[in-house]
Amino acid sequence: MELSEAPHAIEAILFVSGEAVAVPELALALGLSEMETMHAVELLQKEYESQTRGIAIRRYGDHLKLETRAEYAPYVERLLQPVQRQTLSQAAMETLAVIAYSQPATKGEVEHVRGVKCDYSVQSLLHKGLIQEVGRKEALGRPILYATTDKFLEHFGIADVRELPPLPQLTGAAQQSDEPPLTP
Amino acid sequence: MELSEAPHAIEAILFVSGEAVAVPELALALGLSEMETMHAVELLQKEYESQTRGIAIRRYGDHLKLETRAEYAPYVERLLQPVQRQTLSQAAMETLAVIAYSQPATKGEVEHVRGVKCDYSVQSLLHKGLIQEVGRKEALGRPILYATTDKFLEHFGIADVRELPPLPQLTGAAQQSDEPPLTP
Amino acid sequence: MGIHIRLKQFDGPLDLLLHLIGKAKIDIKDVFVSEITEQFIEVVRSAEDFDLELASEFIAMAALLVEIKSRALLPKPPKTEEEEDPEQALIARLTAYKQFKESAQNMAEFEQNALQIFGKLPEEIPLPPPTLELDGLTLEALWLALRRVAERKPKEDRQVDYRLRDIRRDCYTVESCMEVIQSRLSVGEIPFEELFCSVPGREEVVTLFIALLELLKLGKVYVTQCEALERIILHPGRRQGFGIE
Repeated sequence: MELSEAPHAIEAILFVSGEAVAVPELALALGLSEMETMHAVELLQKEYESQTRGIAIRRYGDHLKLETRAEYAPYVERLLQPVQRQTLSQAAMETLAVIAYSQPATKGEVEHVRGVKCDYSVQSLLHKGLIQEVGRKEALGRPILYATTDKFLEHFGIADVRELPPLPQLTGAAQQSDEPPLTP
Repeated sequence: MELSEAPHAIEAILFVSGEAVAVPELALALGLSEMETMHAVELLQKEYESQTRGIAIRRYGDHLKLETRAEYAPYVERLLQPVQRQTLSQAAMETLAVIAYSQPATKGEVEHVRGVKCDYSVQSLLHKGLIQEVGRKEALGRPILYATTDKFLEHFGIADVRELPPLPQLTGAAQQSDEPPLTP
Repeated sequence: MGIHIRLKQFDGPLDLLLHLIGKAKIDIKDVFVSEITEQFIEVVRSAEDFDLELASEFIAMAALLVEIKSRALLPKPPKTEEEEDPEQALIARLTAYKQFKESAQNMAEFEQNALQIFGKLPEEIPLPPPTLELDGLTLEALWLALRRVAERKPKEDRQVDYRLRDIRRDCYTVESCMEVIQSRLSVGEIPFEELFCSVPGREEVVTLFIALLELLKLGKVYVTQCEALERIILHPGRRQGFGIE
C-alpha cells in the first residue's frame, strides 16, 4: 500500500477490531514492514494529539489500541454504560506487583515475599491474561516462571513496565542480600 | 461544556457506543442544545472529510454513527482473515499429478496407480479448489470422475492442461538420469 | 488493643505484622524490642474466624516470632558465617513485603486512571471465504510427483500407459447374464436357485439377479410361486392372464 495511506488504514483497522492489535499482524495486513507500520502509527498518533481528538491510539507493549481520551469519560459515562474493567483484589494486586517488579518470577518467589500461598491469585491473574508462563527456572523442581503480558500494560494504561513507578525506597531498613533480585 | 470541546466529546461518545446515537441524547449528555450539538457534529464531519480519515461520521435521520470508510475494508479483511500459505503434501501432489495426466479419473483409478488409499488427498485437493467433480463414470458403483480446475491452471501458470510437460518416460529401471523437460 | 480482628482481612501473617507495626508507629527494625510479638499472638489466638486452614501460616509466624524473642534472652552463640540470623531475615522479608505492598497501591492508582479510558466492541464484519495461497506448485514438482509414483511400481508395470483405463474387466455383465438365463430357459422352466452355480460369488448373484429383473421387465420371462416360501419357478415367455399357473 501507499505509505501516505497507511495511517488512516491503521485507524480503520484499529476501529473495526476494537481490541488491541499486535504490530506484526497489522504490518501483515497492510503489506508493510513493521518499521514502516510503526512509523505510520507515530504519524497518526501525532495527528491525534495535535488535535486533542476524542480518541487516541495507545501502545501497550507490542499491541496497539484505539481508545477514548480520559478527559471525555464523564460525557461517555453520562450517556452510555461502558463495560468497565474489573479492578483487582488486594491479594491479586500484591501478587501482580511482585511479578511485575521482579519478572520473571516463580510462584514460590511470590509466596516468599508475600508470606502466603498464592495459587489462587496466580491462577486468577493467568485467567485474566495479565500474566503468562515464560519458561521454567533452572532450579529444583524446575518451577514455572511468570511474567506480565501486554494485557497487563493495557489494564494499567502504560506502554511499558518501565513506566511503573520505581519500588519505594524504605528508609531505616537495612537491605538484605537474601532477597530476590529485583529489576524495577 | 466548552463548545470548542464538543466535537471531540461527540467523537468519544460515538466511538464507545458503537451504535447509532440520537442527537437529543447526545445533546443531553453534553449539556448543549440540539442546535449546538448539530453544529459541533458538522464541525467534526468537516474535520473528518478534509483529512480522508479511516473513519467517518454517518447520519441516519437524527441518529449519528461512527463507521469505517469503505476503501479500507480490504486491509481490515486481511487482518481478520490473513491469507493462509500452504504447500501441498507429497501425497497430495502425487494424487494431483495422476489426475492431471489422466483426467477425468476416479478415486479408484488414482488409488490403483499410486498403490495407496487417496481419500484424504482427494478431499484436500477438492477443498483447495485444484480439482473438481466432473461427472460419474459409467461403471459399477458409478464412481465420481475428477478433473483439474481453472485454479489448477492458474496456480501452475499454464493456459491449458495440454501445456503439461510430457509424461515421464520410464522404459528401463536404470533411467535415473532423466530430467523433467522443463526450462525453469 | 481492639481484638475484633478477622484473619481473613489480612493477606497473610506479614500483612498482619505490618498492620501491627503501623499501629504501634514503630520502625520495622524495632519489631523485636516492642510488644508486637505478644500482640500478634493475641490476635491469632482470639481471632473470630479461627480455623486451622486459614490460620496455619499465622501460627507458623507466631512460632517464629516466639523463637526469635526467646533467642534474645539466651546468651548469643558465637556467630558462624553461614548461619542466617532469623531476626534479620524476617526484618528483610517485612521490608521487601512493605515495598511491594506500596507498589501494589501505586499500581491500583494506575488501574483507577485506566478505568477512565474506554474501548469499543469489535465490529461485526461478514468475511469472504478465506484465501489460500499455495506454495511450491510448479510444473516440475508435478512432473516429479508423477515420476515418483511410476518408480514405485513394480518393473513389469513400468510400461504402463498412464492414460488410465478400466482396472479389471467385469466377469459378469448384465447382457451376458441375460443370454445365460434365456438359453437355460430355452429347454423349459427351471427353479430359481438353479440359476446360480453351487458357490456363487457376490458379483455373479447381483448381476444374474439384475439380468433376471431386466428379462421380467421385457416380458421374456415370468415367475411363479405356489405358496409363500415355496419354490420359485422361472418360465420362458410372457405370462398368460392372472392366477397361479
